[in-house]
Amino acid sequence: MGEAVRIAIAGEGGQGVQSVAMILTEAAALDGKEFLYIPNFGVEQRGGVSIAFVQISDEKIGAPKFKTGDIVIALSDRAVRRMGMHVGSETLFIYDAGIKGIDDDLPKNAKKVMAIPALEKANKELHPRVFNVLIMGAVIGVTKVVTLEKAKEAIEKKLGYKFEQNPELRELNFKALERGYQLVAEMGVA
Amino acid sequence: MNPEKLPKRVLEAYIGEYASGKSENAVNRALDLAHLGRKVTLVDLDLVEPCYTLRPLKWKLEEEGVTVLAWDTGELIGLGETGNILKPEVRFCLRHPGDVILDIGYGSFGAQVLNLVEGAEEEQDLNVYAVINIARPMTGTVPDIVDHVRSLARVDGLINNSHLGEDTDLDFVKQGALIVKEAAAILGLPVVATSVMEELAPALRKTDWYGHPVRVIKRYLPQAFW
Amino acid sequence: MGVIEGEKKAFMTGNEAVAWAALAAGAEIMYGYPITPQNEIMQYWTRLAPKHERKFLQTEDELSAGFTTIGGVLTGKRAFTATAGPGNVLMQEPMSMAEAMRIPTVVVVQQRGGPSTATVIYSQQEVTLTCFGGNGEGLRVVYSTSSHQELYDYTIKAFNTAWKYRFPTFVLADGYQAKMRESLVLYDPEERGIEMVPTEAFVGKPGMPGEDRPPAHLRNTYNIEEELEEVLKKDIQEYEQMAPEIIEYDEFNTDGADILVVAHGVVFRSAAIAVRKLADEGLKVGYFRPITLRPFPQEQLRQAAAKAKQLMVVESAYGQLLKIVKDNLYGMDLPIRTLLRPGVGVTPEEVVADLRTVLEGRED
Amino acid sequence: MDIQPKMPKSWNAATKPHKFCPGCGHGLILKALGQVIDEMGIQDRVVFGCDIGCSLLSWDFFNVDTVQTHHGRTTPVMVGIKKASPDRIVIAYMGDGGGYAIGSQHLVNAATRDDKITVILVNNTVYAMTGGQMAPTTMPGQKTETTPFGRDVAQAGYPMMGPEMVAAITQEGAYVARGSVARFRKLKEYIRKALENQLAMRGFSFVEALSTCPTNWRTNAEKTWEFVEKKMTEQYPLGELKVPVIKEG
Repeated sequence: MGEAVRIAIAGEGGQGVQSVAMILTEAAALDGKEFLYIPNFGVEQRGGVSIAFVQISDEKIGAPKFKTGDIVIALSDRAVRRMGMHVGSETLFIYDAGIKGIDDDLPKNAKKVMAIPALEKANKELHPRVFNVLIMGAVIGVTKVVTLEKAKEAIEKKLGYKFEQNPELRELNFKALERGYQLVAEMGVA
Repeated sequence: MNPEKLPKRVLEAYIGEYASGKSENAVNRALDLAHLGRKVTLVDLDLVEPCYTLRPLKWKLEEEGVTVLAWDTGELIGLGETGNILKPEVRFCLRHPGDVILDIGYGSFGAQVLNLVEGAEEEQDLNVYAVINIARPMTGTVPDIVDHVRSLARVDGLINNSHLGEDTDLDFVKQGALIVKEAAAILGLPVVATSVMEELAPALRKTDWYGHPVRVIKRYLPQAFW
Repeated sequence: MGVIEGEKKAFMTGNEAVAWAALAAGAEIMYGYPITPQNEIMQYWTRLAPKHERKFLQTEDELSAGFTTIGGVLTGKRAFTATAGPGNVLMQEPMSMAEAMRIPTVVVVQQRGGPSTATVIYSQQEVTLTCFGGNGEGLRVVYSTSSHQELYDYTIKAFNTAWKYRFPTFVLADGYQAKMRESLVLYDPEERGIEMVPTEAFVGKPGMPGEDRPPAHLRNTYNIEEELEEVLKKDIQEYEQMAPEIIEYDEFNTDGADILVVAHGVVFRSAAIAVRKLADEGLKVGYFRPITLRPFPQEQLRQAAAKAKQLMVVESAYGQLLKIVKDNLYGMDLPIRTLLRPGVGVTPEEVVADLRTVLEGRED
Repeated sequence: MDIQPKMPKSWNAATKPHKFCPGCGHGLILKALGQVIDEMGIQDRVVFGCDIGCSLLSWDFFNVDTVQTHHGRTTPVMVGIKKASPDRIVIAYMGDGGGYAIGSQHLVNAATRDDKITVILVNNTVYAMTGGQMAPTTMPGQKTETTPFGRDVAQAGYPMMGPEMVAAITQEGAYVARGSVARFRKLKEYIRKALENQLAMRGFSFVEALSTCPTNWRTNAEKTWEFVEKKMTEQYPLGELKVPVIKEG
């Protein structure tokens, strides 16, 4: 069992955290890779922080749960506080720059902590609904676990039925993916 | 024990609350009568706790010449657990020749259970005896005994069976005899007997301190383990 | 059958894998009641079943799910149900009847946190319940799976074990396995040479009962102790006879291990990664994994344990596997270390860290 | 001349005489059922399920395939059989405790789902085999071992009106009736209609049979009949509560 890239993405219900994980793992599958994805689901009622634990590797993956991720992404204030426990010395911790009042809650032990203006870019340049795809672009930019081409194929596979009715959505999603990818490159992380 | 003056047919039903000793008294009565060479039928009409009493003793009693009307556990599916099915021949038990001793148990309906026995209502010689142990919480005092006996629908006499198991001494039996005597007076009923375990019997005569006949009880029921 | 043609690599959730496996095994009907985290088994089954002329009944509770499954099996159908947590508690009543009457039911259990409603997420706290639930002797078969491939393989196998030996059979997985997605290969068992054990009706056989054949009079109540004893003696004897034929386990590096790690289910994956990592470093560690928790691979564990200096039991429960292990090692003088995390997942890092404290003498 | 009472063909002669108490209504209900099975010629298609309690004693009563289940669980076992093999004619036979207390959720849901099964429920107002405790059907004021001063509705609630409830929650293809062992021919007619309803796959069918329990009522023959004829039918009116709407063509 080879070393897997371990990714944890956390946010509020409705931020599309689990769909990012689904598309990302779909892309990994299209790329011929192994993956293991486990959603952290709350009790039947809604309202908890939604977390997606994803591992991608060239080989079969071992245990489903990991303690600390290679990359941990938090998309809300609650998510920032919740994900501290999954941060270790090897972790790149990414959070949205728009989250307020969390300065004291940011992890101290991470390899690197960085804020990306994902929500702002999505709102201003694209559309709020593709915020999560922009995040996915950033994850791919940082980890290179899949290629952008496979990611687009996966988006097509998962959301193609929507694009048929509204072809503009396809462009919007692809742009968001690329924008996220660029964003981390511009920040020198990739 | 001297032979008491017995009627042509002894027809007796023993009733009492849980663990009063009614079954023990009924079994001993049946065996005593059988040992006198009489023809005796012992009937299990305890419909609340039936299988815990007579069924396991059935073969032993029959060896001693007593006819037992009770189910064999093996005859009925489900009766290891429960078992409150009236054996058809029990309904006609009073038609058996000779003496008939009925263990009629306890329960909300008291002696009304005799409604299930053909001819019980018309039978003049049938006596229902309430077995009283003052060590039982519901029959510890004179007023409690009076209430209890009145709730049983029909009683023709009381038996003092006061005991504390292995710890019984004569003082306790005497105390029971007094309380039962007083209750009987209020109820207008005779005290038919004071029952004592065989270990205590040598210290007593034919009658107890108040003139009630003494019956000696051998314990059979510890063997009754469904 | 032809549900699956050829070998198909797929990425899916464990619940989906169970539904496909049941379909491939020729299961004819599922009965079920919703409880997280097994719901998607029913959801996938109800989408797949009509295409393959299979049936489904959603019942009013798990008692009913279990008893209707018994009804389905009595007519000679491969029938199954799935449950978890408090639902598994209710499921024990019908499975106790299946045990008593040797009815080959199949139940998939996706363990969630306990006691009570606890979490919908994950645990290994239904080991005792699944192995020994009901008012009986635990005469059932329990397979503990650790991956989607195993969920698929052992769900198919469960039908065959149940119908061959006529003991209720459980596939014991957990919320992680239920909900996570990973790869597996789907296949048609017949194409792999796995012959499905034929089923047989308990009621409704051809002919006029009482004339052409005796009527089926099936019961679970007995009159007397000895009658029950006779039935149980026979069942226990057949169970013990079956045990060596169906026992499954996995072991690694057991020769002269300083520590032998014992784990089952999804925790075994973490244990295996940890052990192999430390073994690669030259440390003397091995593992033993029971796949059948009932019957338990007793002899095999004793042989492995006899070669080890110390055991370490790792589980997401507070000593349920541990109890079984101790019971099976009775009389052996061997220290047992534990890593018990009731209702919580165990990562390879945690197992590594714990093993290091012992192996490198860093214990406090 | 030796006159033997005629036994239904579907009865299992080897287990007769049966084990029910003298004066018990079970024998009559099972006789009605046996005659109906004979007349309809369905002996080889019937699966009979019996509950725990006195109904348990019917486990080897018939020469039909029989499953003795757990207390209250006869309905789901029969539902499971019917669902998997709809050509079976399934009869769930139970007492009032099994159907209205511990197994009530199964009765309610099978009725609501319109499962094509027949439930015959024996109402004798007590838990008989366990020694005469209060049942869901014990009538107000009625004395039992757990209501020694009579059922006090303020404390112990009211009796369950089963057929009325089932009639209210079933579809128009359902058949619901309450008969009595004191009206044997009517009872038999109801059982027959219930089974015909299942055969036609019209809907759920349910017959409650008022029955006698002299053993636990502590009644002689006369009082037993008075109890079932007068007291019980006052509380539990007899008749058909729902007759299926038979669609044309």
